Amino acid sequence: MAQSASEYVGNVKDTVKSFWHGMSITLSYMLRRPITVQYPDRTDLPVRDTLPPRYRGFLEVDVSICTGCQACERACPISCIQMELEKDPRNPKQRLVTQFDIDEAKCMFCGLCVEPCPTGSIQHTREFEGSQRSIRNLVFRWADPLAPFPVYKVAKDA
Amino acid sequence: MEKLILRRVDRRNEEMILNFGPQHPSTHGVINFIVETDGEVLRRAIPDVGYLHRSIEKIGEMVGYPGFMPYTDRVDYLAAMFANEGYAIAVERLLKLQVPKRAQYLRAIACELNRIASHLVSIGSMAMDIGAVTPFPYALREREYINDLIEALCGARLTYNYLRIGGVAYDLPQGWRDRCLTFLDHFDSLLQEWDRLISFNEIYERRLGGVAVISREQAIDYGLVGPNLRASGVDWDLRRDAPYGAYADFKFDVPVGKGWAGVVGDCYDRYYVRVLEMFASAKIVRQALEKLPEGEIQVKVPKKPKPEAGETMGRVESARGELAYYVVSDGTDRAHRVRARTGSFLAMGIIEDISPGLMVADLVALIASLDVVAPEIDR
Amino acid sequence: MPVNYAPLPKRTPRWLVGLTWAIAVGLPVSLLVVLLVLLPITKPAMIDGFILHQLGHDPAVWPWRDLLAAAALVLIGAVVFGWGAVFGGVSTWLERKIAGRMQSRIGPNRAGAGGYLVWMADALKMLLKEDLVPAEADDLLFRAAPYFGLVGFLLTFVTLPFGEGIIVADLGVGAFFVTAITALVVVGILVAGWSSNSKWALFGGFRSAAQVISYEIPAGISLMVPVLMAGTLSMQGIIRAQGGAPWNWFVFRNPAAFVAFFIFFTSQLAEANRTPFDLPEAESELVAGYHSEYSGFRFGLFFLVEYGSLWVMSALAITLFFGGWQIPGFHADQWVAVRGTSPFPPPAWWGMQAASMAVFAAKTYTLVLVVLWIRWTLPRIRIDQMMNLCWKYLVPGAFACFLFTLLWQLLVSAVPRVELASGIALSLVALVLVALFLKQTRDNIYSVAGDRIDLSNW
Amino acid sequence: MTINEIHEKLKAELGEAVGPLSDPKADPFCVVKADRIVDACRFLRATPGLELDFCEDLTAVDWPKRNVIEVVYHLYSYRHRHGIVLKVETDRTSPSVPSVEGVWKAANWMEREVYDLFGVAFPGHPDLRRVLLPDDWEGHPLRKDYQEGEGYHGVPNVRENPLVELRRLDQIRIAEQAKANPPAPAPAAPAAPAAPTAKA
Repeated sequence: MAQSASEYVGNVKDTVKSFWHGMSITLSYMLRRPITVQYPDRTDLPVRDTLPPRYRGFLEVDVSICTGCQACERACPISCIQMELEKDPRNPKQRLVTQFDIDEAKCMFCGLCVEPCPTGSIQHTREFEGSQRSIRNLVFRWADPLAPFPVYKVAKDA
Repeated sequence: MEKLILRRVDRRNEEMILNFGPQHPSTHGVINFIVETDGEVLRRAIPDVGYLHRSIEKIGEMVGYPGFMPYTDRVDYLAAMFANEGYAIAVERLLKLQVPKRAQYLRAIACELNRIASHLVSIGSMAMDIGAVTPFPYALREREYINDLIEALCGARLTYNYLRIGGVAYDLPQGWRDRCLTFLDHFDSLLQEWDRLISFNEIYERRLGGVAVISREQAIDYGLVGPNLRASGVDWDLRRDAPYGAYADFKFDVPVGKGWAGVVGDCYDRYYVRVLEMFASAKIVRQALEKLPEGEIQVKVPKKPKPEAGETMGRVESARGELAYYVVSDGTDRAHRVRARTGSFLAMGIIEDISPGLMVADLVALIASLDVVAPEIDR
Repeated sequence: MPVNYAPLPKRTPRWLVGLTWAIAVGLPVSLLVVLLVLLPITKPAMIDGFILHQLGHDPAVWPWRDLLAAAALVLIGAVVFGWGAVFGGVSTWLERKIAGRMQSRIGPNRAGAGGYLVWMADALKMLLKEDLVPAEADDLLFRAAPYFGLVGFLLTFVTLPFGEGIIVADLGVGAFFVTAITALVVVGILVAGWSSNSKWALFGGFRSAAQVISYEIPAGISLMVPVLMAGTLSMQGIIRAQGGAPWNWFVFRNPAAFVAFFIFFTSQLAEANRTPFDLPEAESELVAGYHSEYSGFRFGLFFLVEYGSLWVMSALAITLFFGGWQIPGFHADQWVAVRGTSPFPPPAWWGMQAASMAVFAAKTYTLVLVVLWIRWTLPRIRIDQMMNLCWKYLVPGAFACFLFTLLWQLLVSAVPRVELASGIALSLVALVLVALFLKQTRDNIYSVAGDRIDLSNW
Repeated sequence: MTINEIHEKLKAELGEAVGPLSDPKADPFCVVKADRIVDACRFLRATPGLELDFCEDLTAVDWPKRNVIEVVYHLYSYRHRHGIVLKVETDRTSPSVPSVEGVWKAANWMEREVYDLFGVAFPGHPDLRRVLLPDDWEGHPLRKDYQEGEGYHGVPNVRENPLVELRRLDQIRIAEQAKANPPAPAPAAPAAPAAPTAKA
């Protein structure tokens, strides 16, 4: 396509001007401190501590205040929480939780199980490093089937 | 089993049939193009999608209304907040809920920050596809600041699950407002640097100017939405023309394609509309932070909401255009049908018809300029 | 499951810093010193003198004379190959470090202090990796392709000077020889592209063929401008025609040469497949272009040719336009004086040779840094724009410079002082441009709140 | 122009082929006969006062109880800022709706998706192929009565659920412990914290 002389020279001028600015910006960044941090071992403090409090990492259950209401089990869309409750053979009024497993490999950390918990026993920690030898190790077991923990009863006036 | 797609490719003459994908550095996710090339010039590029199909719409019918919210994040993980809001608006209209003012403002703030982050990834990866590798880390550096802000707000960097039916999950944490304002001050000085670095670069303008032009009628006819539509000259923005949530209270300008580097509706317009849109969103966040009203952030909603039978469509102006959630309820606690109509799906439809005559390098530029994201196409 | 956080290594251990510095300075300098010592001695005249005096035979008659000369040349070839490989390796590390800093990230810093030993690790990895041959690839051509490129790259060192007397063979047609030999590299790329039986590689091969062949023309013509000004094709001759001070360099002595340098530099970028002309191995389009099927040592050879040609390209440009090894303030007659007449050159001469090598290496290295810097700033050009740029901008520009130089030489022969005037004027213009550029860069840094020049953590 | 006026105009044009506007439970819609849908769409797009040039969404809803698959059209006009929702009902056994690809090019891919996930044939569609699923996939997933096969080309899509597995192992260990010391089991020791179990 025929280009007029001014257009020809204009192209050359634009090219030079735009290269000039582009090069000066990249050079200016070379003289500045990089912002990347070298995870995992050369960070000034462990990354886990730099995360904000609301970070949704692995789940953690405080078994002493778990009322065994299975609200979290119902709220989880992928059903990766599994609980098993039984009557305590010694005193029938007390219920025992024999199985409380959370399959963290399937969990998508959406936080829907934390909200309905009446006593807030299930919470997100700021732990996220989940590499394991086998995927079965990612199933966290919060109740020992041989020594089930008693269900917490909220005091009436509390 | 001979693929049906190859039926459309006439193999009489000696053109080369190329598999451009599904694993290819510049297809922005798992998308495959059967490309019929004559030397460098394409005869036709036929998109072959579906590699990332998880049938989220079928899951929507099995999981209850609140349970589906985390799945909406995974439809378009680069702009998850909009998917949340689209679904939330649809279900709230079914349940006839009135979302409190403060919750609507918080939604607007989170969405606009998310739009900036999504556009940053889009223009950064577009510059990298054209060959300039350096702008990509700069874009991601700014996105890191936004990710940290949103992580402090709702706990996740990509799949937020921040919105709930009837409002928002958390309120602004301590000191978040000032952190956000300092980020916005830093961010505003970035436009002139970004322009000088890449937008006005002569090679960049030459590579994108006048390439794969989509005319105004073609854009509407093929159902393009969002920045792709505005770049072709159609002045339509859902936030301003059919305001939902708190957008009626904000004043912002909507950039429309003006043929900055050649023709209206070419790849450069689609790119530069996104750059300007980012800085318009920054203004919206600033206005929203100043006029943030007091009040509670979520309406009381039963654990298993049962909306009465009916259907509705929640429309939201996402980073990739108008995202619409069509929810049909039949009175039970599970949706009868959840349909997510996304902008990228239709953008794929137009590629086959405007790709003849492009070069291989232009096909890369076209895919990058349409800003398609594979999970949003396949859902 | 938390990762145990070893305490942050405050500073890399002393011995590692020492080792890295030893290798970083030692290796290249030792190779250059070997070249410095070896090249003058292995001149045919010196060999005959050596046979006559030390061995007491008559060189013309002695049967082993040619064998000795050949052995010397093989030794030089090995040393030069070593220098090309070491330079190629070091520039891979430098490019990754510069790319990192320009993209505000750290870049390699694990192997050795500042990550310097990463290129040795890469070389070792390339040796250990399996260099597989694709199933339907054309075996013979597939295996032979890297060696075409390697030969093309190494032969250019024959006429590339290193110092005043340090040159393998000062051919009378030096510049012409280099242009001819670099064409071999494109044969290697084409053969690699075709023989790896992959459509992407084929794409890369054809693109490279189109690019390198069409950019040899502007390179050849703009190369003629310094040849016209120097009146000789031999590399040393061109350098001797230029003086040490900047206003004596060809690039400033003739305004057309100033333009010719940029044309020459652009077309050399295209011939070495460097951004913005890296179409043959465009990552975002052709995955890896012509060497996408290569792995292991064969890929290493391609990598060596790509980074080694950085040196060749810059050395050529420095020789032609920037006064090669000329030491400012040291005139030609002083070279003859310091050489003296004795068959074996005096130590002062060796000292001056080392100084000229240092000047040459410094100038070439700055130009290499500019080439690396361009790669991380500019986007890639499209193939039709590349051809358009070559035939519509560079070739006419080169012809214009060529004609202008003819007239300029007539003017200079009439009024000798105009050459000095143009030299001083243009070098001042260049100085002002550089100053403006640095000020602009400084403004970029301080325009962003809270940023300042900070070279820590290299 | 509100949706009722559009509906009136449409009814005036096509007469009995257009059903009544549904009471606005959430979004009103009107049902159109299958054979007249292309004319209705062409009318809605062409007439100057309507110009519904944006085919916002074209999808389907499966109603097994009414043995019907509804194909839903959401149409919108950028110039006049109004829109309407049309529905076409076809029976579930062999659903077929004439393709509106001629009216809006956007419908091309959406109809292919409905064909892919619901099995609704669209005669008149230039290139009716499955868009998301592989070409040799049997069945249409979004139908309510879709039975998921146990894999595709031998690739199973079921992973053994570690929770169920662990519960079975617990039963065995509890049984053993009960056998080992039948009298009252040892008092319940506090629960072991998140100790990854050694898989039996």
